[in-house]
Amino acid sequence: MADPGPRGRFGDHGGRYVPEPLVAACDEVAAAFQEAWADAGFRRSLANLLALHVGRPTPLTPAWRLSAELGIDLLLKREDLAHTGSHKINNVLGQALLASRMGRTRLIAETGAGMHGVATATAAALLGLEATVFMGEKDMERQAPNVFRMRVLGAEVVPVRSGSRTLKDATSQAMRHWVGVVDEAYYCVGSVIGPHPYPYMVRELQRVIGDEARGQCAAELPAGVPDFVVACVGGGSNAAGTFAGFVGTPARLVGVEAAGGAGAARGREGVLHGFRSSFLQDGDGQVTEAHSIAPGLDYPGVGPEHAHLRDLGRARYVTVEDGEVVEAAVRLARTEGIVPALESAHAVAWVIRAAASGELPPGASVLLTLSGRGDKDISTLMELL
Amino acid sequence: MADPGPRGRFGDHGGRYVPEPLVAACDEVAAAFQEAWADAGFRRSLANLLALHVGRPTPLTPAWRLSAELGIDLLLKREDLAHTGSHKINNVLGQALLASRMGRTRLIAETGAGMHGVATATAAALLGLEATVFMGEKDMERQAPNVFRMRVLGAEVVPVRSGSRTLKDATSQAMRHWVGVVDEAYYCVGSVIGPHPYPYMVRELQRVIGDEARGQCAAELPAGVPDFVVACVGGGSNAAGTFAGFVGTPARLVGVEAAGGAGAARGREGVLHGFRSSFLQDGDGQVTEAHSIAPGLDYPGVGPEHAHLRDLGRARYVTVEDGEVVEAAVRLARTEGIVPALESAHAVAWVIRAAASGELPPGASVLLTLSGRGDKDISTLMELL
Amino acid sequence: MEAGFRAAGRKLLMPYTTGGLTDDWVEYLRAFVAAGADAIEVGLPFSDPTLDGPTIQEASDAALARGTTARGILADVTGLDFGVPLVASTYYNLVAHDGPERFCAALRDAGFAGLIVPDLPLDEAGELIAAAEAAGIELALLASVVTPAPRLAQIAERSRGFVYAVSLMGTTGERREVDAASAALVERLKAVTDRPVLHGFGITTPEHAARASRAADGVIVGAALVRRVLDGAGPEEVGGYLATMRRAIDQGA
Amino acid sequence: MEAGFRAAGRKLLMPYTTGGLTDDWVEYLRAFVAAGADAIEVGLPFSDPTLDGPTIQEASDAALARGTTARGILADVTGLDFGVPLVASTYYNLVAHDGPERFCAALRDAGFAGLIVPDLPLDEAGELIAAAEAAGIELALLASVVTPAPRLAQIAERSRGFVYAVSLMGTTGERREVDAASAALVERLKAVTDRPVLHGFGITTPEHAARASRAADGVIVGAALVRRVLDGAGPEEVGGYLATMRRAIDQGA
Ligand SMILES: Cc1ncc(COP(=O)(O)O)c(C=O)c1O
Ligand SMILES: Cc1ncc(COP(=O)(O)O)c(C=O)c1O
Repeated sequence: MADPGPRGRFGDHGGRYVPEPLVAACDEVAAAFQEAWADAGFRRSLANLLALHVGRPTPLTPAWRLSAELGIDLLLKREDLAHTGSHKINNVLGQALLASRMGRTRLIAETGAGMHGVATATAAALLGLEATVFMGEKDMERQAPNVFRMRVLGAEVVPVRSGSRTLKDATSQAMRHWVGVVDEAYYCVGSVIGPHPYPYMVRELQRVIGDEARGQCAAELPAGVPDFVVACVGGGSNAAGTFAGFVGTPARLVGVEAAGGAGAARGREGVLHGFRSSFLQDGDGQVTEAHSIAPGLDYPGVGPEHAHLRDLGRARYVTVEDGEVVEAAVRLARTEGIVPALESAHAVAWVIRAAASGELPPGASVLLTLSGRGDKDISTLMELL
Repeated sequence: MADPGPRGRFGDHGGRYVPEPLVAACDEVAAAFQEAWADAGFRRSLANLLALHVGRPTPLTPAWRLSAELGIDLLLKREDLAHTGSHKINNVLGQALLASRMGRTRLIAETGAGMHGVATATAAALLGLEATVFMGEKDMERQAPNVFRMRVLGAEVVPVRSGSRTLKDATSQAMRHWVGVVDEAYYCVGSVIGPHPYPYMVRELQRVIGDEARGQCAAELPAGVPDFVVACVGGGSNAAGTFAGFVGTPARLVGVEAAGGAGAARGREGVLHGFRSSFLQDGDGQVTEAHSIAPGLDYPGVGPEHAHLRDLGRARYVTVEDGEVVEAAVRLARTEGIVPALESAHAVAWVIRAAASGELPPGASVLLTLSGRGDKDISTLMELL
Repeated sequence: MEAGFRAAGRKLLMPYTTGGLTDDWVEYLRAFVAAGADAIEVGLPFSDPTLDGPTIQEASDAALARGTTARGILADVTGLDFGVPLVASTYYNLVAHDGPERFCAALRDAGFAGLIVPDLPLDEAGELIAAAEAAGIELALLASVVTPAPRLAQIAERSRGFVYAVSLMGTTGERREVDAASAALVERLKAVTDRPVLHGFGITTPEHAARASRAADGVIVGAALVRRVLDGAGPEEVGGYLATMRRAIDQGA
Repeated sequence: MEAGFRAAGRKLLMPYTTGGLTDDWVEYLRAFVAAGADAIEVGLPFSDPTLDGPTIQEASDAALARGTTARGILADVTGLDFGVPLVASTYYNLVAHDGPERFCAALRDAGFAGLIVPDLPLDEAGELIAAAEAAGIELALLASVVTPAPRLAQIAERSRGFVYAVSLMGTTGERREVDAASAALVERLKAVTDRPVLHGFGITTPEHAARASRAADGVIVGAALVRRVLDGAGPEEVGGYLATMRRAIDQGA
């Protein structure tokens, strides 16, 4: 997965479609990141935080019982064990360090499931920054515990009442807010979306998942590389970080989207939130609302690099339905003692289906990134059980 | 910390005060554990699970900002990052492996905060066992998310309506239940309490905390060993596991109890739940109800080895009040980005107080075991903020 | 007590009630005697009765909620003569609270003959065995269906008054049937001791009592009586029920 | 349009409304003309108006909820002559949806003279600039108070019709005051271009309009008008308010 160049292009996708008042801010972030990422000291600080604070490396757990049931060899990359409970912290700590380096005193973030918001609140606390998190009102209801967590951590959570009252609108609102405070605040985007350099930067900050997993697979698997690499895709950051470790191998890459939020699998070319990519739209070019039981996948688009990998045929993007996802979450809980985030359960659901259909041949080795833990989704699960 | 011998005695404490129908079962557990613990294969299986499934070793996180505020050098042993969110899983995986080895098909457990119950449900799922968890009705209300988690994991959660409807009564009920099902079920005790061999076995299974921390301190601290080692004490398993790594060093050991559940600091000699130790009692020898904002510390007694360490003067047991605990939890969240379990926040509260009073001299190095994460306590915290 | 049991010439019936459960709890003891009890077990309620089922738990809680104390129960019976021995039963914490010597002396002074401590297995009982002996209190030990042979012999050997055969794997309380394993336990005990063996736990109906006392030297009846007390039955009514058990035992034996 | 602006001989006033906001939305355009507008900005509502504040968000949502489409708006004005140029404004997704060529051709066919796309910065604008030029649509680019000097010159250079000076760091919407930085921006622009510079964002009162159009060649007024439409004011009332702005500008300038 390559450097998208100064204009942030992944093939036709990406770019920087922001109002003029934000161009300078994006330029500044891009320059600062480029400099930081080339600075061994910065990388060392980040690696240190990831090891000492987040608990990296996260383990690669063989899913023994589920593997036996499915007739495959399933390995779970355990981002659910990362501090705050999802992969989001990998990205956020990097951006928060960058924000500090840039002299910013406040982080702005949008959040859907609340995991990015919690991670942002956490990083802000740790580095002595303020945090303002925009969250759709509907998501605030669905993920109330995460709202509380952010507040306990000292962050301000701003309810977004416009549109679908979910992640899409929270993102719009965060961008609007950023315009007014660019001097003091840093916009900490939560996935591989947004204007350049965000999709690139967030993928680079998440590639720790794939790089670790690559090494762990080399030690664990006879072939050294899994046959399939699977991750759920909302904006696509955990998938991008995972894929980054395997794009140069023969592993087949599969991104699993929510059927109701399948930007890559069912979207059309469009521009939103600062980038060109694949979005769910109606016949008039209005972006439609996504619908998923997993708030973190409730986004109508997909990161530009995923649209590009799809176009290239290097990765496939598939969809699963809410019902399968709930079943998969419970099945993983009851076979492996791991309650996954509903987002992550999308990847599990596809693996279960593909093993049953033979799409995953018997004995296939599958690396699945378990992007987060299901604590936040417990009440949703219980309502449905 | 020594082997308590075949009668399970830590000085005057410990022993095995169980009804005759349970004696054989306890003997069997003791023999099986002795044999397993001497078996390198068993230890390897457990170490493997702890590494691959739980994410051990857990990091030792320097609490930079709080240390600076307090003028000490505070290091956090991050059991909150262990799978399921607390140290309880270390013990449970060991006992669940033992139960499998003994041919048992079901785990019984008592739980207060729900963390031990969740860990038990998790281990049961992972090893293909059933799980029945007894939980006080009051605790089920206070820790509803953990009740849901256990159920999603496939465990049966049995509400206990007797007495104080908290951990003490859940423990009594689990023992009663065990009598009827000793042949098929294994009683998975959640702390260093209960009849021999449980206090010894659970300490051995939790010493991984102290052993890891010892090595990490050796690498991290100029003196190699911290001046103080601090942990919260309910039954005392995270403290016992931590202390086990440092009892042979000059480090001062401090166990922090809830003011309303201070078995070690304020108890009197007594016998309950199969062991002799220090319990809260009234003038007639009735065991009184503990009261703590942290359900996991809401227990009127303390593990026998702690009573012994107290008698020897090797460890000190101190108490903190609910109000300090909540403040400490929020302070840790806002300085380090870590929302601790309210149980663990007891240890933090004492460190804050002792640093202010000079009991912890300026510059003192302090190892604090952060036994669990605060997700389960978020609604309690929010009500109080 | 043991000598009296051996000389009784009939199967033994030992009813139980929780001390201090009602204001008139002593009247129940009198009714038990009138119904043909050979001894009476008096529970000293404890906050955490870990070997008791819901009925006796409820009784313990109710008694404690009324302000009952062990001291008070002893005072209530001090100087009374029921014509049959009284056996105290409680959990070890109450014994440890006073210390075994003081505890046993107080029992003796109140007129108790025996003691049962269900959470005190043989291995931990040394101190209390000595103290009871010194005070002239007969400490009955418990044997269970899973107790292995050599240990069973030791229990019978060190028990005083009788051996308490815990007839089932479970807590006190009413049951539908008498556990089949219980007869085997009684037989195993009888094979190693000539001390009286009383069958306890789960005796709910006169039929149970009759059946259990075929092999054993008698039965202990607890929850079936306490349930009635909790439901509001007076001494006469509860005594009446116990009398039906007495008759069934005497006929069935 | 640019030629007309240069020849106007007075400070320019460009009112905005959201197309399809009401059944009679075209009447508002007529009222704007009557009140002295020099051009009219017509918003093609988009689902995610990321540079708009609450007022224009609400108008966009309301228009879309009524079933308004870009196509419909164009149809509504096709063949009408307002006597002043119409400038479409929308987000880039609607342009990309049709493709720049088709989109610009459709605008032209409906009688539009100009276009504003707030989320299309200079760097991404190449394709649309070419398409607009080919269709004869004047694409006005936005400049902001934080745009550095060389880039400001490029924007002015490649803009057509006028340069849209985004006067404040924030979204569209009513404000208490005219941002001080805006005058500096206009001056910087005037120093590098002779293209008309219109001051947009935050013009809420006639005083604002007068003040802003001292330095600039005119003002764009949006939320202050749309707020009134949303509150139920008819074309005449809203036109009346715009007329007070016209007067203030003409007097104050
Ligand atoms: C646990 C978890 N997984 C996945 C996602 C989706 O994000 P992404 O596609 O960027 O990995 C989220 C977003 O909130 C999440 O919380
Ligand atoms: C997070 C946490 N810490 C501490 C405890 C107390 O247990 P122990 O004293 O055995 O460590 C509990 C018990 O539930 C707990 O959940």
